[in-house]
Amino acid sequence: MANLLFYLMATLATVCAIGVVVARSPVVSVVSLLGSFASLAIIYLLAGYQFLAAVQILVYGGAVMVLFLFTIMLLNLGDPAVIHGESEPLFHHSRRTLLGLGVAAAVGAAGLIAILRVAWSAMPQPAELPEGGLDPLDQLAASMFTHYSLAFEAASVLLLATAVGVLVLAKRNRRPTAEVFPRESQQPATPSSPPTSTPSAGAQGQEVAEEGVLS
Amino acid sequence: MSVPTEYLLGLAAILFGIGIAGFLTRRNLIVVLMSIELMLNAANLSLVAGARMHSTQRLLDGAGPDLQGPVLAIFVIAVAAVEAAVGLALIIALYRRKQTVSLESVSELRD
Amino acid sequence: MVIVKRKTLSLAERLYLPEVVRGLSITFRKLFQPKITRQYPEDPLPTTSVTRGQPRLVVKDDGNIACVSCGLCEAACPAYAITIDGHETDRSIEREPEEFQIDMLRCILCGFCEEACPKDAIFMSNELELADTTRSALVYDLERLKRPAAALAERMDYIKRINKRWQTSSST
Amino acid sequence: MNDLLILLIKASVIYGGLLGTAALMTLAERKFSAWMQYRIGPNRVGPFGLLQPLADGVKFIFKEEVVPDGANPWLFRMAPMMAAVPAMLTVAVVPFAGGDIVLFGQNFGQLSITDLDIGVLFMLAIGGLGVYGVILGGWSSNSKYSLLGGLRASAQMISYELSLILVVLSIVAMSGTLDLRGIVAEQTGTWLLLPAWNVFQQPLAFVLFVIATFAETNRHPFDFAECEPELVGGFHTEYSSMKFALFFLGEYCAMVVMACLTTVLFLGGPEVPYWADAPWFLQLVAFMVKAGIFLFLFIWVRWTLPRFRFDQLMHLGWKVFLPLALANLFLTGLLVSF
Repeated sequence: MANLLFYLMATLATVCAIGVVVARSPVVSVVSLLGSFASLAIIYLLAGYQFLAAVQILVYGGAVMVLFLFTIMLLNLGDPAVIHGESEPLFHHSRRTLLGLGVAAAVGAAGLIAILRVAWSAMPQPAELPEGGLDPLDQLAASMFTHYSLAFEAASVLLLATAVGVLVLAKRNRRPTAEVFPRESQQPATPSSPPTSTPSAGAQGQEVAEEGVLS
Repeated sequence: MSVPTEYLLGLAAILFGIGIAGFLTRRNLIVVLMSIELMLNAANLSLVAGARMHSTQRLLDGAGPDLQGPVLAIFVIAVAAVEAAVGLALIIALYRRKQTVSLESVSELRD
Repeated sequence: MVIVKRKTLSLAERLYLPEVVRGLSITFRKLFQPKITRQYPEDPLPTTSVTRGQPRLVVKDDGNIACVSCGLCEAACPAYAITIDGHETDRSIEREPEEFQIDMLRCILCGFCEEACPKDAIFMSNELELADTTRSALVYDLERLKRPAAALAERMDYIKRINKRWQTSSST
Repeated sequence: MNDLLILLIKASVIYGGLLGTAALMTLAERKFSAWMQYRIGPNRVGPFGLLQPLADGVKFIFKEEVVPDGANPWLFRMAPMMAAVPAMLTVAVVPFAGGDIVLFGQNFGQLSITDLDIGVLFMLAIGGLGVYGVILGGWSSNSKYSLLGGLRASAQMISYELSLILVVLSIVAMSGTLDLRGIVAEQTGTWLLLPAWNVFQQPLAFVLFVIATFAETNRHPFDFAECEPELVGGFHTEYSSMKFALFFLGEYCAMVVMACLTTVLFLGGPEVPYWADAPWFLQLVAFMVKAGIFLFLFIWVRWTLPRFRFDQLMHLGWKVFLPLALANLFLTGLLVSF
C-alpha cells in the first residue's frame, strides 16, 4: 500500500517537474511545481518525516509559491504572449540549450543507474517506523537548539538580512514627482486647495526643477 | 514504506536533472528561479533518503534516529525561502527597469 | 470653499476596538427589534392612482375599444415595445386595432404611451406582477391588454386632472 | 467491528457535520443579516426557511455553466476544487470531544478523524493552501476584476498568515506541544478561579488571532478578494453554477474550521467549564456552543463593520499585528522559561 503510494507520488512528482520546465505560462509552472512539492511532502510522510512534510507544505505551499504567484500577477506575466511573443519557441537552438539538456540527461541517467543498481545493493532494508516517525519533534528541537544552535542563529540572521534586503530591492525609487498620492501628514485636511497655494507642493516643484538642472 | 533507499536517491537525481534542464534552457527568469527551487527540493529528498538509511541502521543498533538529515533539510528549506524572496525582489527590480523578465535582457556586459 | 477640519481622535477611538464593540452592540440590539418586512404575495403593497404599472388598453362602456390605432404610442415608445396593426370599422369615423402587441420584456414602464395617446385609450394600470416561463408568453396581445374602463377609472381621473392643471398653467 | 469501518463512520459523521454546518451558515448569514436590518429573511422553503440551503444547492446545480473567452480552461476548472479541498482537509485533526465514545456497546475511540503529533502545524499548512483557489481562480478568469481580487488575496493572506502563525506559536510555547489534544489538555482546570483557557491567559493573542482569522478567511471587514463595490465579485466574478458553489462552500468550510481552531486554541476545546471529566456528548455540545459563538461573530461583524481600505489592511497587518504578535511571543517565552 505505502509502496504503491510512493511509486504514484514519485511519478506525479516527475511529471509535475517536467511540467514546470515545459509549461509556456509561468502560472502553469507554479501550479506544476506546487504539485511536485506536494508529492514530495507525501513521500517525506511515507518515509517517516512528519515534521519535514508539514514544513515543506507550510513554507513552500503556504509562502514561497504564493510569493511566486504574487510576483507573476503583480507584473502581469501570466500570459506567455506578453513575455515572448506567441510564435517564439520555448527553447532556442543554442549551445546553452544543448549543454543544459546534456547535463540534465547525465544526472537523470545517474539516477536511473542508481535505481537499476538496487538489484545487487547491499544496503540495509528499512525496518518498521518507530512511534513519532524518524524526526520526533522533541529530539529534533533539542538537537537544533543545542548542537546546531550556531547554524540556527545564522539562519535567523540570514532571514533578517533577507527581509531588509528585499525591502531595499523591491522599493520603488521615489522621486518627488513620483509622489502621486501624498502622505496624510504632508497635506493636512486641505484636499481641495489648488496645488500652487500649498507650500509643500511648491517646495516639491522646486526640488524637481533643481534636480532637472543638476542632471 | 519499504522502498529501497536507491529509489529515493534515483527520484532525487531525476528531479535534479529536470531542474538543471529548466535552469539552463529556459529564459524566463521566474521559471529559472522555480527550477532552482526544484533542484533544492531534489537535494532535500536525497538528504531524507540518506537520513532514513542511517536511521534504519541506528534503530537496528538500538540508538535513536539520525537527526542530521532532517535538521539540514529544514535549513535548506529556510535558505530556499530566502533565495526565492531575494530572487523575486530582483526580478521585480529588473522588470521595473527593463519591462521584461527575460534572461537575455540582462546580458549586456557579455556582448 | 469649505475646509473640513479632521477630528482629532482620542486614544480609545484610535485603538478602534472599543468602537468596534460599540458598533457590534448596536447591531446586536437590532436583532431583537420588531420586523417591518411585508410578506409580499399574501400581503401586497396597496396601489394608488399614482402607481405606474403595466400599460393596459381601455374598453369603453359600450364594449368598443377606445384605441383608434393612430400609432402615436408606437412612435413614442422609447423601447420599441409596441406594435400596432389597425383597420377601419363600420362605425362612423372610427378605426380600431386589429393587432396590438406590447412586448412586456421590452417595456420599461415609462408611461410615454399614456402621455402620447390622444384618445385616452392606453393607461398605466396598477398591475405590477410579470412572470412567465417563456419569452413568447410575455408578448401581450390585444386580448390580454384589454381592461374595462371601470378598472382603470382611478388612473384615468388622475391623469385627466394632471393634464388639466398642466394645460391651464402653460396657457397663462 | 474493525478499525477501518470505525474510521469511515467517524469520517462520514464529521464531514457530514462540517458540510451541514457550512450549508446552515449560508442560511444563518442571511437570517441574521435580515434580523439586524428589521427584515425576516428567507422563510419560504421549509419551516423557518430551514431548507433554503438545499434549494440553493439545487439551483446551483441547474444553473448554466459559463467559461469565459480567453480563460485558462484547466486552471479555471481546478481553482474551485483547490479552494474547497484544503478547508475540508483541515477538519480531520480537530478534537471534537475528549474521552472515548461508547455507543450501542461499541467503543468508537475519540471523536476526531485522526490525532497528529503536529496537528497545529497540519492545520496551518493545509489551511494556507486555500489561497491558491482564490489566486488561480482570479488569474485564470481572464478578467481584470478577478485578477485584482486574486492579487489582493495573495498579498493579504501572506501578510496575515505571518501574524497568525506567530500568535499560534505563543500558544504552542505555553502548551509545549503541537498536538491539538495536548493543547486542550493544557487548558483543563482553573486559573484564578476562571477556567484555565488561553483566552484568559493570552488575551492579546486571542484578539490578534480572531482578527487575523477574519483576514485569513477573506471575511468582512477584510474581504478584499471579493469587494463587490470595487471588483464586482473579485476572484469569482466569472464563476457560475457548481464552480461558484464550490468557492462558496470552501469559504464557509474555512470559517467553520477557523472557528473550531479558535475554540481549540483559546477556549479549551471540548472542555466543559469546571467539569473536567464530563461525558463525551456534553463535551461535544460544549464544543459546538463555543464554535457557534465564533461562527456568529463572523456573521455579526460582517453586518456591522464597513470594509477597510487595502492600504489600511496592509498597514494593520505589517505595522500593528506583526510587532504585537512578536512582542506577545517574546513575553510568552520569557514567562514560560522563568
